[in-house]
Amino acid sequence: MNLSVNIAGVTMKNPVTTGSGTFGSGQEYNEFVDLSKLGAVTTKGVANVPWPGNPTTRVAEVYGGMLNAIGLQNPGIDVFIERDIPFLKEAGASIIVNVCGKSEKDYVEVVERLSDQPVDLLEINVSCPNVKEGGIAFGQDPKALYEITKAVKAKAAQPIMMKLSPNVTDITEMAKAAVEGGSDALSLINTLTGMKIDIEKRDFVLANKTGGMSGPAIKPVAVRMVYQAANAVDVPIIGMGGIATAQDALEFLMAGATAVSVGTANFMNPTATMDVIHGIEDYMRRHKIEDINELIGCVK
Amino acid sequence: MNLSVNIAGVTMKNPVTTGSGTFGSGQEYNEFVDLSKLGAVTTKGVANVPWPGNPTTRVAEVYGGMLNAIGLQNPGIDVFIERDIPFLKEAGASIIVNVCGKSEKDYVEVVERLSDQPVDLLEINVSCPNVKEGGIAFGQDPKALYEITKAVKAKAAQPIMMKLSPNVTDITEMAKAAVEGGSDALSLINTLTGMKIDIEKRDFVLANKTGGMSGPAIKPVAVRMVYQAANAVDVPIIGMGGIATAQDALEFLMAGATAVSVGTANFMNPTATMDVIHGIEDYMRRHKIEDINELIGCVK
Amino acid sequence: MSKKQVMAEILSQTSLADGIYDMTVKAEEIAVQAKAGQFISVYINDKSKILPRPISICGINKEEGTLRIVYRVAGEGTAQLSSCEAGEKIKILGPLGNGFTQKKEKAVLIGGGIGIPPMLELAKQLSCEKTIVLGYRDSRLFLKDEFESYGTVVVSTEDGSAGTKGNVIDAIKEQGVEGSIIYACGPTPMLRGIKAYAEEHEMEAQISMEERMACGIGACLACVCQSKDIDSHSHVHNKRVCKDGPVFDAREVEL
Amino acid sequence: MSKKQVMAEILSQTSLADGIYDMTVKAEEIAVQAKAGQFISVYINDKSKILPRPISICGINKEEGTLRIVYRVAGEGTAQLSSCEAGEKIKILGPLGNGFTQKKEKAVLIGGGIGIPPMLELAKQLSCEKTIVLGYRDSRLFLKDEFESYGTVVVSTEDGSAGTKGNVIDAIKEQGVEGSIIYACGPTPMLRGIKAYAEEHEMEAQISMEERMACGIGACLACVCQSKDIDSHSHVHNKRVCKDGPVFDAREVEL
Ligand SMILES: Cc1cc2nc3c(=O)[nH]c(=O)nc-3n(C[C@H](O)[C@H](O)[C@H](O)COP(=O)(O)OP(=O)(O)OC[C@H]3O[C@@H](n4cnc5c(N)ncnc54)[C@H](O)[C@@H]3O)c2cc1C
Ligand SMILES: Cc1cc2nc3c(=O)[nH]c(=O)nc-3n(C[C@H](O)[C@H](O)[C@H](O)COP(=O)(O)OP(=O)(O)OC[C@H]3O[C@@H](n4cnc5c(N)ncnc54)[C@H](O)[C@@H]3O)c2cc1C
Ligand SMILES: Cc1cc2nc3c(=O)[nH]c(=O)nc-3n(C[C@H](O)[C@H](O)[C@H](O)COP(=O)(O)O)c2cc1C
Ligand SMILES: Cc1cc2nc3c(=O)[nH]c(=O)nc-3n(C[C@H](O)[C@H](O)[C@H](O)COP(=O)(O)O)c2cc1C
Ligand code: FES
Ligand code: FES
Repeated sequence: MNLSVNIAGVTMKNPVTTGSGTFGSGQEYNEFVDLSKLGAVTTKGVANVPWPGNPTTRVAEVYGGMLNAIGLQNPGIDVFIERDIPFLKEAGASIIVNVCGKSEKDYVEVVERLSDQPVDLLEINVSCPNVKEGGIAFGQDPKALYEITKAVKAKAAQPIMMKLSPNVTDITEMAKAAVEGGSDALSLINTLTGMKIDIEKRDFVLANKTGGMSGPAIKPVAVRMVYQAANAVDVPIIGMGGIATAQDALEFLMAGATAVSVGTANFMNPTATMDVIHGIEDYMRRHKIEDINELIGCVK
Repeated sequence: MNLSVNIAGVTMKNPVTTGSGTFGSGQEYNEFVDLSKLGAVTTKGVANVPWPGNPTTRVAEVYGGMLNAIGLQNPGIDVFIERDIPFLKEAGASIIVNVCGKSEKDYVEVVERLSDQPVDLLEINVSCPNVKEGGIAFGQDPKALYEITKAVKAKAAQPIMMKLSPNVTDITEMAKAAVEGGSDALSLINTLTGMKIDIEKRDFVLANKTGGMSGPAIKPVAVRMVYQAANAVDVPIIGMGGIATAQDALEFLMAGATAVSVGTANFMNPTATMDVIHGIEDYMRRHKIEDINELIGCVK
Repeated sequence: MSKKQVMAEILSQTSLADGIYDMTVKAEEIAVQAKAGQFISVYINDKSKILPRPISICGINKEEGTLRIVYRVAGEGTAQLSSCEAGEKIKILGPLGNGFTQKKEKAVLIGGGIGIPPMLELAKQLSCEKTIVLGYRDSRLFLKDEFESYGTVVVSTEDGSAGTKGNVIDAIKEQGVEGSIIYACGPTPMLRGIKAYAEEHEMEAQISMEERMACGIGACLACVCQSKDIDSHSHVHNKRVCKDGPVFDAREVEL
Repeated sequence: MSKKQVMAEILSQTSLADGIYDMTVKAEEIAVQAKAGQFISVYINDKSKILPRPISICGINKEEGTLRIVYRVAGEGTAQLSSCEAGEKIKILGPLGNGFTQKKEKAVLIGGGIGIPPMLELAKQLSCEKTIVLGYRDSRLFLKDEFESYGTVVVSTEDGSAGTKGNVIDAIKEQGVEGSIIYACGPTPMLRGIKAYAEEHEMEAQISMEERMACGIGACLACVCQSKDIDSHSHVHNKRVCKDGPVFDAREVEL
């Protein structure tokens, strides 16, 4: 039975990675999951310098999901290279680094710093709704997305994968812009912008007012966008948004994703990633499917 | 205690109406709810001629919500005027008619037919994701939205309220376009486009492939958009999307909605509308709020 | 008459066969009004599942104020329902739909698979002469014994392990079943066969249909089937299974 | 040592006071590792609520493999938890966080409101001389009797119905409580007061903090508090309450 898939020349031993920002750099979940058994570990967004992130309250629970406005707190690329990459290598994990920035210069700086690192794939986060500058601005305008993609691609030693925002009118337009700019793969979706109000305090629950919605509740939107993007461009897609079970993951694969990320579900169940992998294996056994690639995009 | 609110000159005895398409023209829910006790009944979309809608399967359940692709089946404006308006008048309900069409001409024709009818408000649905032509096309492009609004407004005898799609990059841009075109009020959100795949059958669950997502799962996106729209334009807003309880409704009011619609929740509980009204009254009593208008937009 | 949403106490739940469950609930306000062929909407105690599951009424006890349903575990919702125990409460809405119109003519009652349960209450209520044709997959002949107290029972099984090997139409032909009106519930291919059979034999056939639902009461237009003529409610060729049905005259609908 | 997610059987649940519940669960793998001042993540059996509720460990019984938690109904999640009955199972993850670092010096244990429960296991384990200061809203002095078996108990109540009228600092001053190290848990304003008091009296103070959480294990960066110095993990002025805390040296954090 073959579970391995290929994302822009990078072989993943199975199609399951982690949602950036939900899994740190793997250290904390290492207690629950053998990181070398994952398709890859996708790390929390890292910038050129340390970012303090947003004030608290940073998370809120909503029906079937959650909002977050962490604001991309991260220790900066120096610490990341010194501490997190060696840890992940030691643990035997394939590595997808999520890169964030406020300007083109920031992104390029991080990408250049990573060029001699044992990193498999770069996921470029242009879709974080929780930081004022940069972030989502690049992710909501096809022209800006094209430009940043081109700039990053020019300097990247590893294949790049632009991470798309779902907060757009037409996801295919964004997917095309990223691919035209040179993105070797795409990942989607990042979070949907949402808001929660505490009616007793008559105030926003999040200090940032709005936050990014994730978890099971957003899955139908994510599956739709992955399907649309997969049918609009010819690069592999890592699909995500609400995946908590193997059934969820299979929906994304059938819609056209080559691999999937498990994000918020880790908070519901720290072994969610492994449970998804095992569930996919069970499905393949039950349906006598020899190669996972047979399922990718099989629903048209 | 005052529960009445004013939408573009129309007084609603309380801020609770029904989500178009979830309540028919009230006949079916009349068994559970005294229609005259609602702020208004918002009817299923009606076109100039009968529409057959989409093939089945038309609905699918998703985590915390549902997808629908009814495709705006409706008996046409003639039957509506003969049968549904008299019924609603007899029942003592205030009436908001949801209008749909495939072209500007269709919309205008329906609006003109309604001009001598005892209808309080016209809700113009330019955001249905389930019909090929018209529908959402008008609702995803500010220019097209402005034009259709202007055309409809020119012929409407009653105040008009454009119903906005959440499947857009920037809801404030759409809100502004509608208001510039002459919309006297706004309603939002319509459904988020989603997809569900049956992994056993390896096929779409809905005959239409995609459907509109509604129910509790979409509430955070809806509250966020209502907040953004309310802070971008100066017309009253009817907010909706996932409202099932008085707490939900109060979130929308505090975010800036002048009234709210209860849609999918009717399927979960046929007295949901009344339960929301009573819950709002309880909240006002508990917090010693004399006038519901004090709460509208109180969270900034 | 009016529909009610109630929290119904589960009085008993047993398994009739692999994956087939038999549940009785206390729901006086619904039971007193219920007719054979109607259904109820069953809500699942899982907040991720917001829509009710339509389940036909299999038995009505107006004195005790109870309803009986028999259902197959088809997915997660029915699986969760099957793990509920006596004493727990479930939210139900009913009675829904039109039910069978009971006539006096010699009747043929046909149930196929999980379409068998709703025929039981009809068999009990129909006082005329009747034959009951039950189509099963295999030898797990759930409810058959109970049907036998109400009329002659004829069986078909797909695997031939009991009665006629084949479907209900095969059984009718092989075992010479006769009558002037058919009442039937079962999967669409079976209903299609019955519609054709009834047309050929110029019989009336009342068939109970299935479709995905949301409201269950006729408001949302999710559950339509195609009607032969323009329907008086919809003004298009669509009838609502939940409200105009689930029982239709076979001549009225396209299958 | 490693964290475990287990389905824990509820052995008992009682109400200690209006809206305050006392629950004991069987969770051997967590109990054997647990320390005073740590917490567990409690998942609610309601699929609309996906995040766990952090609740401090109030009692650890390593022999029996049980954990005790005492919690206040603060919202829907804890309300649903309070309606669970013995025999039901709940999903929990733990033990989480660092717990108190137990020293030998004369100790002052301070608990305020729903910060009282975690001090109980500490009071039991700390063998040194100690005074226990408990701050309540009113005369419903939950857990006070139990604390009395471990040391001198001093009480403050907001409404003055028992002990010193006022807060825990008022009680400490009025009742002349002395010691060289403070262990405390309670609302932020109380912790702020204790931090100031400890600085003034040059005492060490270990304070247990609260913040909204998602992962509960240090991965998501939801639950940060501000640290005085640049934190060695985050490289900014943020520490994770769930992993670096919930217990901090008061000098390390900004309140
Ligand atoms: C009028 C009517 C009467 C019925 N009577 C019975 C009965 O007496 N006994 C019995 O076992 N089954 C009956 N069914 C079928 C039953 O409703 C489905 O098996 C059940 O809804 C499946 O729910 P699930 O959560 O287990 O499956 P899932 O597939 O997980 O359900 C997902 C969604 O699809 C809907 N759905 C799935 N299958 C069907 C179906 N066949 N028909 C309608 N909706 C479906 C569910 O209600 C739910 O909204 C009846 C259906 C209808 C329309
Ligand atoms: C380390 C730690 C230990 C705690 N120990 C206890 C204890 O021993 N006893 C006790 O009664 N309470 C304790 N709390 C507070 C407890 O976690 C909240 O009261 C509880 O989460 C409220 O959940 P709810 O569903 O009832 O409220 P809701 O307001 O409906 O919850 C909505 C969301 O907000 C979160 N939330 C709400 N209030 C708090 C809060 N004060 N702290 C953290 N998250 C919150 C919930 O976890 C949930 O994700 C502790 C909190 C922390 C951080
Ligand atoms: C707490 C949290 C932090 C996140 N941080 C990042 C991030 O740093 N970079 C990024 O690209 N996406 C980030 N995301 C988005 C996720 O990677 C993922 O795209 C999204 O949550 C949808 O997937 P899910 O529903 O499986 O969580 C974050 C999500 C959460 C919940
Ligand atoms: C079955 C169904 C049919 C709908 N039909 C219409 C319609 O005809 N016209 C319209 O403007 N919106 C229609 N909607 C959208 C709702 O009016 C509402 O905007 C949306 O469902 C979000 O609210 P809710 O989550 O409370 O349902 C429909 C929604 C559903 C679920
Ligand atoms: S289910 Fe709504 S009309 Fe039938
Ligand atoms: S809750 Fe995730 S880091 Fe603390």
